[in-house]
Amino acid sequence: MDVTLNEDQTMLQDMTRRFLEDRSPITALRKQADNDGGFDRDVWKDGAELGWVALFVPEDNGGIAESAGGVADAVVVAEELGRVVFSGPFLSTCAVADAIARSGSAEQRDAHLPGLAAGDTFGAWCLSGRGPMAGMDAGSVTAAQSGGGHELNGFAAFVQDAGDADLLLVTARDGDGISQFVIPAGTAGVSIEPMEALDLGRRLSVVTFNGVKTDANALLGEAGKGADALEKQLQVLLALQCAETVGVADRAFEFTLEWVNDRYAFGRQIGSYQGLKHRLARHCGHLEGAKAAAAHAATAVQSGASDAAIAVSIAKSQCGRAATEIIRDCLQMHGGIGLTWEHDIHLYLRRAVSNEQLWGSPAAHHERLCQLAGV
Amino acid sequence: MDVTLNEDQTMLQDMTRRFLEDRSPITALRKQADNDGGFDRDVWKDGAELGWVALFVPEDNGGIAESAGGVADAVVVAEELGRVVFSGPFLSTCAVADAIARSGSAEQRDAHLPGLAAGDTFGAWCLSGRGPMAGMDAGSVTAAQSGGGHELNGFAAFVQDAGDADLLLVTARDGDGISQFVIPAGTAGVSIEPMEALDLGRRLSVVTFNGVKTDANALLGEAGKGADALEKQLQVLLALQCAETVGVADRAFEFTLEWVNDRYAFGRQIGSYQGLKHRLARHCGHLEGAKAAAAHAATAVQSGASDAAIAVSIAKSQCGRAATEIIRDCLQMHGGIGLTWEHDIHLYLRRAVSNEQLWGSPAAHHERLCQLAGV
Amino acid sequence: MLNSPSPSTGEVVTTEDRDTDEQRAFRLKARDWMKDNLPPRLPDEAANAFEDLELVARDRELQTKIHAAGFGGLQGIPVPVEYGGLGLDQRFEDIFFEEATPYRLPWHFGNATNIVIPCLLEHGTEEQKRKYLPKILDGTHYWAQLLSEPSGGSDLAGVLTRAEKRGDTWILNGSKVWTSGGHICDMGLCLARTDASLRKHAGLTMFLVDMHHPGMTVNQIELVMGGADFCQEFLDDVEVPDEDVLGEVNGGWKVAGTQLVSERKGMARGWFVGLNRAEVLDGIELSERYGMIAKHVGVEKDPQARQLLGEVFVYDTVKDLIGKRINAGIRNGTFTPEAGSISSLMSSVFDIDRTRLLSALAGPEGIAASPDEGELSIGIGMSRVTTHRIGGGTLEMQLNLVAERHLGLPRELGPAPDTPFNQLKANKTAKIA
Amino acid sequence: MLNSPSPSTGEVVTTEDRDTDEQRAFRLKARDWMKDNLPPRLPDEAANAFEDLELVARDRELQTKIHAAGFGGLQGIPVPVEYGGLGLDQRFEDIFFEEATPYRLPWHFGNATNIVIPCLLEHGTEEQKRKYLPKILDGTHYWAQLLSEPSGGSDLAGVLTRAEKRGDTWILNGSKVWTSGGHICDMGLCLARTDASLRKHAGLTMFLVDMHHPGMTVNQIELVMGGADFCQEFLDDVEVPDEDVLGEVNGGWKVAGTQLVSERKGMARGWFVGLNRAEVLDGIELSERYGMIAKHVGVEKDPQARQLLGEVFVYDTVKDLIGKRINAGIRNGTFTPEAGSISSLMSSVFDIDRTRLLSALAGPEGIAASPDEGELSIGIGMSRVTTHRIGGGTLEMQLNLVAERHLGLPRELGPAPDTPFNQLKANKTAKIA
Repeated sequence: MDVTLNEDQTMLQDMTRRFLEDRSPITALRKQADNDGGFDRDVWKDGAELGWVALFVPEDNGGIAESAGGVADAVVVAEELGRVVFSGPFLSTCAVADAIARSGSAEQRDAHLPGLAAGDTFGAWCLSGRGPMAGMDAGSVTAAQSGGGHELNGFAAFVQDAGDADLLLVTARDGDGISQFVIPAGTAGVSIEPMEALDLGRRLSVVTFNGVKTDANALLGEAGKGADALEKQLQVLLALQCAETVGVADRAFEFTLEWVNDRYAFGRQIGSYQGLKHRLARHCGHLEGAKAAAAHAATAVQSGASDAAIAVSIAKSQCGRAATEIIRDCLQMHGGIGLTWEHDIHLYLRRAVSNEQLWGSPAAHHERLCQLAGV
Repeated sequence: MDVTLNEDQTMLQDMTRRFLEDRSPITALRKQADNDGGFDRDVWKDGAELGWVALFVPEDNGGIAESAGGVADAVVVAEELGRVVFSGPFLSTCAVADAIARSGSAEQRDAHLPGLAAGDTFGAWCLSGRGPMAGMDAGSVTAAQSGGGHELNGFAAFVQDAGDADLLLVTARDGDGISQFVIPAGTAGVSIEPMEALDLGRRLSVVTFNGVKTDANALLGEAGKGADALEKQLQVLLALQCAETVGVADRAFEFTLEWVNDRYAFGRQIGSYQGLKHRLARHCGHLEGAKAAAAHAATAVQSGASDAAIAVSIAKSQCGRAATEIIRDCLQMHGGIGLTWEHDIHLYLRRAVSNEQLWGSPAAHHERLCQLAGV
Repeated sequence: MLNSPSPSTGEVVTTEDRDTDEQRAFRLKARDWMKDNLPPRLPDEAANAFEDLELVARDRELQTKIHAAGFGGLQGIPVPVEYGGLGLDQRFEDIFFEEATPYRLPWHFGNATNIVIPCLLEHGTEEQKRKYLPKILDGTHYWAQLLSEPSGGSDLAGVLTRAEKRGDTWILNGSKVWTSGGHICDMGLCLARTDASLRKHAGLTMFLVDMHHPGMTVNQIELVMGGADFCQEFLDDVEVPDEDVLGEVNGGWKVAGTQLVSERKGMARGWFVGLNRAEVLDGIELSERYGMIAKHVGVEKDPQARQLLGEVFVYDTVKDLIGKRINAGIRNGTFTPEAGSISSLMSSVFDIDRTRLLSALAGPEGIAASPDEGELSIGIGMSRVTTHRIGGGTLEMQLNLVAERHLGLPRELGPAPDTPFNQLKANKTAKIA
Repeated sequence: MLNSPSPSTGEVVTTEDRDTDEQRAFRLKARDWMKDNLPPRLPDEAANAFEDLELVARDRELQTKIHAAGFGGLQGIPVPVEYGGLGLDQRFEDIFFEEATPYRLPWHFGNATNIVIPCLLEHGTEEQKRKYLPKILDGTHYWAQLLSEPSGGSDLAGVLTRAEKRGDTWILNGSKVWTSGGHICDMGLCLARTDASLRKHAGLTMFLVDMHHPGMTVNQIELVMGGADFCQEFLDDVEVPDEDVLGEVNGGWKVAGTQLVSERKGMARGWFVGLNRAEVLDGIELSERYGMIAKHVGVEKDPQARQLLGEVFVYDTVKDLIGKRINAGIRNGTFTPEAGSISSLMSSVFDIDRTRLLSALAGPEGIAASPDEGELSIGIGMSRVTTHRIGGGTLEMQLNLVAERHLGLPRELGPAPDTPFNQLKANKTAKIA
C-alpha cells in the first residue's frame, strides 16, 4: 500500500501474505459462510504469534509496541487480511487492545493485554447506535454513576465480532462527556443479538445494556473525559479499516486484470477493448488514490500528526467509495460468471460495500471534514 | 423531441428550423457576443409572425391559442431555438404572455397581448432572489396595499431579458399569499442592473423595486391568490426551457457525432474507439431520456394532467444535468480545438450550464419532487 | 400560420375506440372469457420464475386452457390455423393483450412464443412447423434457447459446441450456458459448429434439440442473489435427427439472427404488455418505497437524503419514459428496432445508479439488519452487489449496439472477417455449474 | 517476530541532513545568493504565462542572472561545463531547487531546460551542443516544441509537415499547433516527415528550427477561458541547414521519444519543485476557498452543500496524495516513469469532478453575478465549461497510457504497423488560429 515501506514492513507483508495463502485463503471464508460458522481460532492464534495484535501492546504486557511501528505496521497486516477477505476479529481486537494500551490503568493493561496479544482473548467495541451516524457518534449507551462504579443502559449496533468477544469496550455518554469501560462480554445485563449481514465474513451484532453494573475497575481512563481517547481510537481503527479495504480492492482488481487479459471475445483479449481499458485505467487511478490516502492516514495517525483527524476521514471516504465502485465494475467485467455463487468476486464486493458504511459512511465523514475545516 | 409529433407540429418544426438557419444561425450569437449587443429585433419580429408567442395568445388578442397546441407546440419552437443557442427573449415573452392570457382581465389582455404576440413588445418575469432557490421561490419582492394599488419593494435576480423588456411580470409575496403584477419596465422606482452571465446569449439582470407604486390595473388576478397561477406559469416556462435545453444538447451531440466520424487518429476514425463510442452511447441514452422527459412534461402541462407538476421537475433535472454532462464530454472529445474561442461548442455548453441552474437547479427540483411525493 | 387544431393528448392506453365490429366482438368475447377463466395478475408474483416449479406447471396448464378456449395460446393468435393458431391479424393479438392486462398469462412460454415461433415460421420446413408449433401453443413444449457458451460470453457466434454427422443423425457435444429455465424445458434451439474451417459465422448450424435426451445434462447455476433460473447444459453425444436441422446446414447464423431480432422486436412490440407497468400507466407515479426507506433510516427530513430521493425519482421516471418513447418510436417508424438497445442500456445504467443512491441513502442500515427487520435493509446492500445483469447481454454489448447500430459509429476492428474459425483465439469451455 | 525498530516517519521535505560538506557549502552559497538576488515566489503569479510578455522578459533576465552568478541557469547544474553548465551531480540541482522554494525561478525556460537539453545531450552533435546549450542557460534562447499538428491531435507520429532537401538545406512546409509560447520562442524542435513511403514512425526527422525565420508565421490561439498561451505555426518554405538536423535523418521518432520521456521524467523528478504545493507540504490542508463559496451562496449550513464540500476536500486531497505517492514511487523504483500518467489522469478526473461539485454547490450563483462580485461566481460556471485540458495529452491518451503502459493491458488494434504512411487515413491540416 505504502510505496515507502521499510525493510521490516516488507518482511511483515511477505510473511503475512504467505501465512494467509497457506492458512486462510478465500476458500476459508467460503467454507465458513456455508457452515454459518465462526472463524478458525487456530489461524487466529498463529496470526497473533506473528504480532498482529502485539503491535499495539507494550512489551511489559506481552507485546512489541515499543520496537515496532504500531498502526503503521498494523496496516500492512490489515491490507493482507483484506486481500483474502479475512473474517477473524482483527479490527475489533486491535481497537480494544489499542484503547486499553492507551488509556488503561496498569491493572487493566495487565489483566487484558496479554491475552489479546497472544490471541487467546478477543475484543469488540460498542460505540454507537443505528442510523446514518452509526460508527461515528457515541451516545446510544449511557453511563451513570452507581455505587463505586457505573450503570450502563442502551444499546450499540453494528458491533463487529461481539459474538466472539471476551471483552467489550463500551463507549458511553456520561452526562456531557464520554466515559469508556472494559467489561467481560458475559456481564449480567449484557445481551448480544446477531444482525443479518451483507458481508459473509463479518459478524455484526446489536449489543444491549440493560442496567449493567460495572465496578470501578471497568472504567477506562477518567469518567466523562474520554473524548480525546475516543478520537484517537477511531483514528487507529479507521486507518486499519482503510488498509483492509485497500487490500480487498487491490486483490479484486488484480484478478480482474488477469481475467481481462486471459479472456477472449470476438478474437481479441477483452482487455484490449478501450471500453474496458479506460474503465480499468480510471479504477487504477482511484485505487492508487485509496492507497495514497490510506498510507497517509496510517502515517499521520502513527506520528500523531496534526492532520491525522482529517487524514482518516479523507481515507475513509476515498477507500470506501473507490473500493465499492471498482469492485462493482470489476464484477460487471466478469460477465455472467461474476454473479455466480461459485465466483469469489461477490465476497470481495460484499466486504467493500460493508466496509464503506461501517465506522462512518462516506457522508458522515464528509460532514466531519466540513467540521474539521471549520465550515 | 417528441416521437409522436402531429403533422402541424412537424410543419412548425421544419419551418422554424429553416427560418433560423437562414436568419439566426449560431454565427448570429457570436456576432452579438463580440459586439456585446442585443438580439436582432427584425428576426424576432419575423419569428413572432411564425406564431412563436401567438401560440399562447387568444385569437381575440391577436393570437392563435384556440387553434394551436399551446405549450405542446411552443416546445417545438423552443427546441429549434436551442439548436442555434438563440438569444432573443423567447422564454420570457412567452411566459409573460401565458401569464396574462391565463390570469389577466379583459383590459390587461387587450392592452398587452397583441403587442407581445406581434413581436413588438417584450416581457420579463421577476420571480425570485438570489441563492440556491433562485428561479423557484417567490418572495424576494413584497407587495403591500397602497392607495388603490400596491407598493412593491425588494428585488428579483437572474431576470431573463429584463433589459429588453417593455413589460415586467412581478411575482410578489403579499402577506401570506402571492400577488402578481404587470407593470411597464419604465415604472418609477424600478431599476434594472445587468448581471455578468456565463451564457453569452443570455442577458440576466437584477431588477430592484424601490417603493414602486402600481395602480389597480397592474394587479394580475386576485391579490394574494396567485399561487396556483404561479405554479401553472412555472410549468409552462419549465416545459419550454427543457425543450430549449434538449435542442442545445441535441445539436451539440449531432456535430460531435460528425466530428468523431470524420476525424482520424492512429489511422482509424476516432469514433471507432470504444473509449469514445461507449461514452457516446451513454450520452445518447441520457439525451433520449431528456427528450422523453421534456416531451412528457410538455404534454402533461398542456393537458393539465395531474402529474404535470412532477413531470416538469423530472424534466428539469434530467434535461439540465444530461445536457451539461453530454456537452461537456463532447467538448472533451473535440480535443484542443474544443477549447478555442472559434469553435462553437463552448457557446452550447455555456447555454446548457446556464439553463441547468436557471429556473430552479436540479437540487431545487429534487427537493420539490420529494414534496410532491409527500416525503 | 397554425391553422388546424393540434390536440396534444396523453398516451393512449386502450385502443377500444379503433375496433372494427369484428374486433369489438373478439374483444368482448375475450373479456368475457378472461373474467371467469384467467387468474388475476398478482403484483408480487414474478412473470418468469423458472425455479418455481409449481408456477411453471400452472403456466403450462394455463397455456393449454387458453388454447383450448380458442384463443390460440400465448401469442398464437396470428399463427396460421394449420399450426395451431387462429390465423388472425396482429391487431387481434393486441386486443387480447389489452384485455389481459389485469390477468396472469402463461409468461413462461414467452421464449417459445416470442422467439421460437418466428424462427420456425421463417426457417422451418412444413413438417417442422406442423410438428412443433402446435405443441408450443397447446402447452406441451417449453423451449430453451441454447445459444451462449461458457467460452463465449457476448460473442454469440464464437460457438464451440460441435455437431458431427453420422449417417442421418447429428451428434452434438459441448456446453451451453445462461439458458433461462433450461431445467424445465422440453425442447431447445441449439446453435452448433458444423465446420470449423469456415469463418466464424459461416460454419454454424441450428438444431432442434430434445432437452430430455439422455446425453443432455442440465445444471442450474446458483447465483449470488439466490435464484437459479439460469442453467448450464452439457451435451454429451446428444443425437439430433437430420430432419431437426432448422434452416440450412452451415446456415445457422441466419436463424440465430431471426432469433435475436425476434427477441428485440417482441420486446419493443410489447408482447409482455401487462408486465411492464410503465407501458400501461399514463402519468408518472413516484414510488412510495423510497420515502419508506428514508423513514426507516430516519433521514426523511435530511436535505441530503432528499436529494438522493429526488435523483432516484428522476432516474426511475426517466427510465420508464425512455422505454415508452423508444417503443412508441419503433412502432411508428421513427426508430429502427435496434433502438430497443437504448432502453436496455439505460435500464442497466439507471439500475446501477439507483443502487448507488439507495446505498448512500441507507448508509450503514443498508448492510446489516436485525433479524426482525425483514429484507428491506439488507436488500439495499445486496442490490449494490447484484445490479449487474445477465439477461439481454452485458452492458458492454448494449453500449456497442447503441453506438454502432443506433448512432452508426464505425465498428470496432477485430481479426480479419474471413479468418477461419479454427485460427481464431478463443476461450476454453468451462464448467460454471 | 518484529525485532528491529521501524520508525514510520512523515514525508521528508528538506534533505539538508544528507548533505556532504561540499553540498552543504553549495547549499549555503545558493541560499545566501538567492536571498539577495531572486524575486519572491508570489502565490498569484503564474509559473508559465507566455502571454505575459513582461514576465517572459523578466524570466529571461532572471535566467541570465542565475547563469552569470555561477549557478548555471535553470537546470544547468548537471550540464557539462563545456556547454555552459556546472558539470555537477544531480544532487546539487536538488539542493538548488530546495533552497529556491521561496523564490521565483525562470520557469518559462522549463521547456528548453527540461526537454530540449536532454534531447540535445543525447542526440546532438558536438557542434550543436556547443552552439545551442549555452544559449539556453544564459537566457538567449527560449525554445518551443513543434510537435502536435492540427491534423494529428494525440497521434504525435502522424506528422504531415514535410521537409524536402535542396542541396545542403531542408525546406519545411506545414503547420504545427498547441505550441506553448510559440510567439516568444527563438528556436524550436520541429518534427517533420522526410519520407512518406516509409511506415508512420520511420520517415520522420527532427530539426532545430529558427522561429524567427521569415517563412515561420506564429498565430496565438484564442481560448475560451481567455488566455492565448498556445500558438499555431505555419511553416512556409522554412529553411533549415543540414547541420541542424538533430539525430539521424528518418530517425526523428527516436528523438521525439527522448522528448516525451524527458517531459515525463522531469515532471516526476520535480524540476518544478516550488510550483507544486503538494510536493512541499507535509500534511493535508483543506482549502478555505470552498467554505467561502458556500458562505457566499448562503448554504454553508445545508447538509447537502456540506456533502459537496466534503467530497471536494476528498478529491483535492487525494489528487495531491496521488501525485506525491507516484513521484515517490518513481523515485524509489516502485513505479516506472510511465506511472506519471496516473497522476495526470487523476488530476484531470478530479478536476472534472470538482467543477461538477462546485457547480452544484453554487447553483444559480455559479452562472451569473452582479458586476461588483468579481469572478468568484461566474468562475465556477466557467470552470465547468473549461475543465478540459490541453497540456499533457487528452484524457483519452492518459487513459490509454495508464491502461497499456502501467497496467500492461493489450494494445488497441490499428492498421498493420508496417503500412506506409502515405497509405494511412489521416485528417487534413486545418487552420485553428
